[in-house]
Amino acid sequence: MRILWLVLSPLIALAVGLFFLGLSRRVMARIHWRYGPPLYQPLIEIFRYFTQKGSSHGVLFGLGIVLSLAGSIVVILFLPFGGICSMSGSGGMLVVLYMMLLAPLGIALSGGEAANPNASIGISRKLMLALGYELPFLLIVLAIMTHYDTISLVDIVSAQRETASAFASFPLVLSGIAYLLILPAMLGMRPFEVVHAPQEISSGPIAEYSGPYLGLVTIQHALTTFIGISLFVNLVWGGAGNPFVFFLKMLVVLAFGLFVNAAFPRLRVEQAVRYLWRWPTLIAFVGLILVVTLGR
Amino acid sequence: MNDSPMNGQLKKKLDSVFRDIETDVSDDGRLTIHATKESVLTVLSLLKDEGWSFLQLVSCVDWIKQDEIEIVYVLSSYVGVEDGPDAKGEPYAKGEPDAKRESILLKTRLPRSEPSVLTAIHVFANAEPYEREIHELFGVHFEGHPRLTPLFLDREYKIPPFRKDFDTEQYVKDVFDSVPPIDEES
Amino acid sequence: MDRNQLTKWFKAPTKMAHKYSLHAVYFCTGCGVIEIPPTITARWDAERFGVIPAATPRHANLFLITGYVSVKTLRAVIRTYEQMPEPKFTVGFGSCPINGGMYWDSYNTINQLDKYIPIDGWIAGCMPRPEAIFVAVTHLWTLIDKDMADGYKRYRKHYAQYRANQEQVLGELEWPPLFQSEREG
Amino acid sequence: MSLELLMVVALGGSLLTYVLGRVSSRLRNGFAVLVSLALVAMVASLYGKALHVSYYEDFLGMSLVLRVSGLSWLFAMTASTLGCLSVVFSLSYMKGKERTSFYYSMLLLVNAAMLGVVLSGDLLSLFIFWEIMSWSTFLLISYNGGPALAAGMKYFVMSFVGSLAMLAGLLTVYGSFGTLEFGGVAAGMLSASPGYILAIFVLFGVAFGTKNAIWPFHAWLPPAHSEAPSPFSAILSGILIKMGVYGFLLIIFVLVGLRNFMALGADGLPLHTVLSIVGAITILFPTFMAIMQNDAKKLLAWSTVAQAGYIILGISFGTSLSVAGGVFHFVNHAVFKALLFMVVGTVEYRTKGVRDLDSLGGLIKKMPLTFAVALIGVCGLIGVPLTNGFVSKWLIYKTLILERSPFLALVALFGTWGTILYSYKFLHNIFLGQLPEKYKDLERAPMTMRLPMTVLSIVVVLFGVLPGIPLSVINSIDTSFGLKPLNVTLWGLASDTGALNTINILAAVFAGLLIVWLVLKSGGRKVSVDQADNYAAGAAIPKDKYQYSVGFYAPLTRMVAPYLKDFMDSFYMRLAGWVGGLGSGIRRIYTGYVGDYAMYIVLFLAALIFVQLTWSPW
Repeated sequence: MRILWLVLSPLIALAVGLFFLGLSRRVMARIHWRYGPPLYQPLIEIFRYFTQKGSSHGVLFGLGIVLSLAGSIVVILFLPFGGICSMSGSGGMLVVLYMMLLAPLGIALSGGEAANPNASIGISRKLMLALGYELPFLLIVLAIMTHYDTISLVDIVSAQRETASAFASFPLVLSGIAYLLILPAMLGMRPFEVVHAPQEISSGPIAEYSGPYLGLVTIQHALTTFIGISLFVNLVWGGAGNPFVFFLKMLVVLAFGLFVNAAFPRLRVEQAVRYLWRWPTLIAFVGLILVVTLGR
Repeated sequence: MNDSPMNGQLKKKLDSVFRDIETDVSDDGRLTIHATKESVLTVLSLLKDEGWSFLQLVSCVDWIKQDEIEIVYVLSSYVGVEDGPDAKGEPYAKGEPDAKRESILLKTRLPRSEPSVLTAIHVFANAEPYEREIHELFGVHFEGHPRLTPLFLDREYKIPPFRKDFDTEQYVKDVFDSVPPIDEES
Repeated sequence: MDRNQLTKWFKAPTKMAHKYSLHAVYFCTGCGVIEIPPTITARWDAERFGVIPAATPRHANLFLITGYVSVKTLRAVIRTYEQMPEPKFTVGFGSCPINGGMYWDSYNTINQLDKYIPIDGWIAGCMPRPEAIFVAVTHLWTLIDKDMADGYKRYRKHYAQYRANQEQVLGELEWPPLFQSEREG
Repeated sequence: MSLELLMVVALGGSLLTYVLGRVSSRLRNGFAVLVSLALVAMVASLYGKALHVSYYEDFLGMSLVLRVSGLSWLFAMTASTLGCLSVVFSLSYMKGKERTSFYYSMLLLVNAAMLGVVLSGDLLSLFIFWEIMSWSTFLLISYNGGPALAAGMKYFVMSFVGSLAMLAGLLTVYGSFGTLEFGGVAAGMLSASPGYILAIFVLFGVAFGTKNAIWPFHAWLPPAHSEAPSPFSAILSGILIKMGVYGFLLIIFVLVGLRNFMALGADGLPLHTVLSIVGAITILFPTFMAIMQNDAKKLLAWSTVAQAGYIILGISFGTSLSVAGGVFHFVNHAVFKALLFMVVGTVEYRTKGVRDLDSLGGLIKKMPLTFAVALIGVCGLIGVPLTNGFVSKWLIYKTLILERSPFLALVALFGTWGTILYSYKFLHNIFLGQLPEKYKDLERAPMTMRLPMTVLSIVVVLFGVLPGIPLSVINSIDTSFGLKPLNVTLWGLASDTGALNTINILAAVFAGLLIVWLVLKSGGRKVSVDQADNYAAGAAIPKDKYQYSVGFYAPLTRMVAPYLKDFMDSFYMRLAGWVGGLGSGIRRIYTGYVGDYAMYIVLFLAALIFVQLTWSPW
């Protein structure tokens, strides 16, 4: 059974991720008073990318993308999806934290190899933004791990399902709020979209990707959205008994992200990092202090 | 011809100071000064002192029949230069910001064979790009101009393109129509 | 609009995929560019046909040349066209790329864009309206269906002539030829 | 295989290389490599043995002792292998430079001194080899002359203060216990009062802290590392810094013993928390400094200071998991930091001394293997899974979380993201981006440079995928310290509070790579494109002007730089200036006229008589 699930979970993640991309484009169109593309438009685009000729800038150009996508797939294996988690026993939350840095590192390496300043500027912005949201994110994750006194994600999810999700139990509600404030940054949504800004730096790190490479990048984008949302639901919203409820919770989180995405202009990197290091970090820091003092 | 005092006063002053210029006022009250090549800079600096401190643009006209090229300086002022009624008829004091400001034309004629004149950059620094453009498109040489390098055009033209004797249709035939269409059969 | 006919998807998936995800290069030449924003925003919404502006030519497969092409812009047009990945389609927008339009006798505007890069479709009119773009897109669909939108194949086949014409007008080009003539036939 | 023979070979080898250097450089190079290889073999053969031999009887009534234990074997092994690899590396790096025989003999002398420090059984021989090490390091740092002299002097003054502190500690120990052997001192320490132990700890702590460049004493490290020749800065940064770690481990576990070390310090603020806080500061502050640097070796130097913070953090917790993490991180850091310094050395060698991050770029096209090796080293530095850095950091993080100190865990984890930023800047500005015109015809790294780098990168991956090998050695060290051993499996750690299983991660990543690679292969045709065929909004690519690497993290620098004034360094500089002023003040006394000196004598005598008359103290 586990082997079946090992193969199935990346495919499910891809399907859900692509559905989310199609849905977000349609919702954004509706907000602009437009009809918007059909829900399966990302699928069409990926298929078109794979039929086009790809111009490659060297071995590392392809290797970087393959590395980042493999990193995302492995992270998905570690994430419980509604009660089912295939690789729960080999490292827990620390490995997830570390594997999540493989995806941006892979894209950074292949973007750098593309020898285009647009890509390099996009990558440096991506790494600075990541440094921005890592501080509050680590505070949140450490508060949750110290509160439940384990480093394995599956234990956290099961603990939260018995007692109450993070939003309910007192000290963790601050971490939940802080996580909500930094979620658009982790998903790369509009207020923090400066990394892939199509107008200023012609879509940043992926400026030089064409054909199959661009197809892989779209799949990577779908998987990262899936990972970001499912991590939120697992850590703070208590996961779910069966996959369907888990999917509904993810839809709610996506909706929140989309409405924030539609309402905000694009922040510069400095403003984004200054914001991330001010309010979310303060709330998460207070949350951690409470967890530590109450926990003693 | 509403001989508004502003133009009249200035006209008298200019006539008295300069010998070799004629000034006339067009029907809508705009003063036009025709100066010789030598005196054009002195007139410019005098007008600048008088308050016409904004050189709107420097233009050029190719009088091919009289075999002359005419450089036109269009001047205007930010503040009212003389006392007198403004557009709505109320009296305005000298120095009022929203006073009626006519622009003044200062024209000078150059021989068409090899037109050259002193640059106006020392009086109006913002004349530099206009003179550069005129040099490139009309072939007028401005002595003392820091950089008369090409501004728009990316290739050499035997006759400067804006001159009337530049036959554009012929040029298009030579350069663009001579390019063969792609024949698909080969 | 046969996007939801599954049989077509199985018969010719590549053509269908290209038909319903035409990403137009965000390249603005001449006066026609003012027609693009209303086309992609609420009033006409090109996204319902899958047409969205692409950030770089690398992401695109539709090149909309909107308006007159001056000699200097031709250099950028050729460069962008060559950077687009293969199956790519070009549409000349407005009368100026067709025959120079009102700039037919201008010393710095090229008359027939067709001599320098292959064009698959034309939209006549001195700045055609957004509906005309949709007509062009639908025509492009039929061309793709009939394999007649083969601009990029013609470019590859007669690259020597195209390159010669480009060099005749622009003089020496800073980038090497896209296809080595003896290798590509 | 006795220890004296090993020391004789080590010290004699270095002197002999200098002599052979006179004869012929090729002979000297061969001999240097031979000696270092022999040292590696001899140390390897010592595994598991607990020798204890005194090599000099009555030195001031004491016997100088050499001994080997689990801990000293690990340090000796790392030191000798790194020494051998850097000698091989400097074969071609030093070609064409003058005074090379002096350089080789000093290199081997440092190697020998480090072995001496590690194998010494009593404090006096430890101090002797410590001095030899400091001296030879000073000579090697200031090898290049010019700014290197200033860096060497700064290093020498600070390590001199450290040695004085160690000498003072040594004398007090000898005064109170009469012997300097570790066993005797440890026995004496049991009955000593906590205040006394604290004093001894502080004295030795200052000595080992300056060498280990912990936060307050780190000022000498960045200039020293960037000015030293690259092969030596690989040793300096990899292993020589870690002699301080060896010292700390020695005091905490062997001399003072874990229990009373934990009890040390005021009740409110135990010493080990102070040490861990210093470790945390040592992680955070240098990481942000490293992000700011645009000289490759300065960046790596600041990164060394930061990584030393991880080790101190690991040691200061004193549980078996944390010590294992700390010691394992020492081994890993020695491996990948030496690797990265060798990469910079290769780039420096090929581009005739250029190591400024703003003027390099695109070298991956010319030196693909150096890039691959640098990438592996950087992955180890960051701690990407399947590299050795990941396993040691995983151990440290697990202790930090399970010991319920999340704020230190926060600093450590945040430091990792800082590491990603500056190591990507290191990779991007040297290897990625547009290749400048002047490096168009750069050749690949020579064979003698590629060999050591490939060996080190294999070790980085090997320890990452099969951490069981080094962890079993470290387990034996844990038991020798009297800690509970970890149940180590070949590929990680089996424990109830969250196990680590690298083979699963490896299988998952490998499967992921395979699938994605197949999907990529199934796509459309791939055409390789030159760096000039790039998107620039239709314009042709300008030569040498289309690279973004100057001011790589400008927005972050603008935000963080005002808070990053290195006040410790400026404090030292002010102190030095003040001492200089005092010195020049005193110099005015020596006017050079004999009359003045005669006057001084008469005045002094008058003062003595006056004192005798008034208070008559005698």
